[in-house]
Amino acid sequence: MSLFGGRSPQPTGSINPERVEMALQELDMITDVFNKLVSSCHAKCINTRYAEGDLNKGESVCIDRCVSKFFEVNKKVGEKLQALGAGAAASPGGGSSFGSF
Amino acid sequence: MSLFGGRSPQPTGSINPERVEMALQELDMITDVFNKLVSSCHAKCINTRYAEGDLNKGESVCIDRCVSKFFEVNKKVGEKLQALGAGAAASPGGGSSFGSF
Amino acid sequence: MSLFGGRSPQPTGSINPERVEMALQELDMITDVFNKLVSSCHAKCINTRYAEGDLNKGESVCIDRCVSKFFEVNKKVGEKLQALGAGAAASPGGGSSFGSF
Amino acid sequence: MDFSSLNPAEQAHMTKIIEKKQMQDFMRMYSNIVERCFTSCCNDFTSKTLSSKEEGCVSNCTDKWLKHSERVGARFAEQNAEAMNAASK
Amino acid sequence: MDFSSLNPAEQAHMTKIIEKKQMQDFMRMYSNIVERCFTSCCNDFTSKTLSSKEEGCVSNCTDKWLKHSERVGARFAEQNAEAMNAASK
Amino acid sequence: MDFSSLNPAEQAHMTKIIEKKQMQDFMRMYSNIVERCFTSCCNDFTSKTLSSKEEGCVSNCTDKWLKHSERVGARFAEQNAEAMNAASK
Repeated sequence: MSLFGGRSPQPTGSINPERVEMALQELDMITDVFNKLVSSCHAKCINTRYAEGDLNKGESVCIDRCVSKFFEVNKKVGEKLQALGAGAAASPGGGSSFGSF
Repeated sequence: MSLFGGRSPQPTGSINPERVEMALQELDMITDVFNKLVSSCHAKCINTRYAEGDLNKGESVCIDRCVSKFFEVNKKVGEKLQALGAGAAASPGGGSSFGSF
Repeated sequence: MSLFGGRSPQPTGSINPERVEMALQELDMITDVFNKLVSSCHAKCINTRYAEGDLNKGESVCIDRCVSKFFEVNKKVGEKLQALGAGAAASPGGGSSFGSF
Repeated sequence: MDFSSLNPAEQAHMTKIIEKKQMQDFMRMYSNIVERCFTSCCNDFTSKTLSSKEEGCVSNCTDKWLKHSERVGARFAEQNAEAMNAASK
Repeated sequence: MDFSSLNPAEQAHMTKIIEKKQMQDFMRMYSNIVERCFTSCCNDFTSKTLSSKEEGCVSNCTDKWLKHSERVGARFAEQNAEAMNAASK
Repeated sequence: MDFSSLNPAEQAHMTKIIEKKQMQDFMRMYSNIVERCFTSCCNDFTSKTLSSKEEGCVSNCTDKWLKHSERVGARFAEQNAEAMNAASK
């Protein structure tokens, strides 16, 4: 996840609290989604008997597919919310939109 | 939930940070309770096979009763906490009291 | 939990926001751990039929052992994280370290 | 809830803060729906793409969650109004 | 935990913040008890009012939760004191 | 995620805030692992100390949780990069 791009569309300057706060909200949202992703895929893929400390082959493959499906669900739910107009106030700046981070 | 009443007991004036913070704490508390209400009644009433997107009759009736019972539980717990004196520091201004919002 | 020790290594003085923030982060962490301890031991020890309001003998003994084991797990996980170097940035001032509060 | 004890300046300030919170609440609702519908609908990890059955489930789950929240919200408001009335008597 | 590395001004500041947090913690405990006791005690939605059995359950559940938290808190403080002693040796 | 719309001063400010958040995220991960591994591994309360079996379980559970988070993080970053590419086309 590359947090900072190479472009700087604004000249070096003073801090705009509004823009920083929006970026922070976006960061909080991504952290929230990531934490939910980690715990959801743990519930789906990891055997909780903990007989060994390594991920076995089955668990590893399951994790990869789990993340992929979770992203699809994220996209689908985002599209639906947008279609329902619930997304009116949403999609803060910075190229962020439903279904992607 | 009517957030702002029609009366304005104080004249227009400067912002008292203490009072605003108390109002915000109350708002956070209500949001917290509402979120717990939504997820509790979802667990009690909604069939998670998701064969259709509409609430069926049984689910709708269940939700109404669920909210009603949740409020009763909220009231009962509030009364008990107050009776136990645990509520000493509680009940911030604004007409708020245990068992109501 | 004695929050304030008797010593005051710094003379009375102005507030250093950095140090206060670190102390607050530590407080938040302890609150978080305590809440998790309460709910974990409730799940392990308390019969949720709620036939009576008092803790019975079995529940009381279970709680004591549960807290003890939870602390051991906390210590073990802390040692492991530290060994893995994940703890590089951790252990803020104030005598706090992994496995103790 | 009743914020009428705040003066107009304070109410205006609250309104601004509430608007910000609504955005956060919306994002939290979004991620909650994703988490719950994923958990309820996706149980087959032999493939990395959603089956049409899973897609349908996610779609229904999202709809149902929104309708559920809306209905709970309506009842919440009613109960709340009742409780405030009872309290002011 | 040991805040003795803070100077008196900082300790006074912390105390004020901690008081505010205690109110929040209390409200969170309140809503947690409501959620848990509702979940454990209410399973019949053929009626919109609590049965006397449900009422009794909620009452016991609240009592038990408070006594449980208290006992955990006492053990937590002991274990904590022990860990601090061990660390300072 | 793309913070390139922020100017350098804002980016520097964000970096500082992100560093603080990382500490908090780490502490949250720590307490989450403790909670989950305790819940999965400790089921016998006839003793107040961990059995060697429980110790081994906690150790494996911690390892596995870290490896799991790491793998999810790697896939998350890939999917995210893909989604950003698709969006910018």
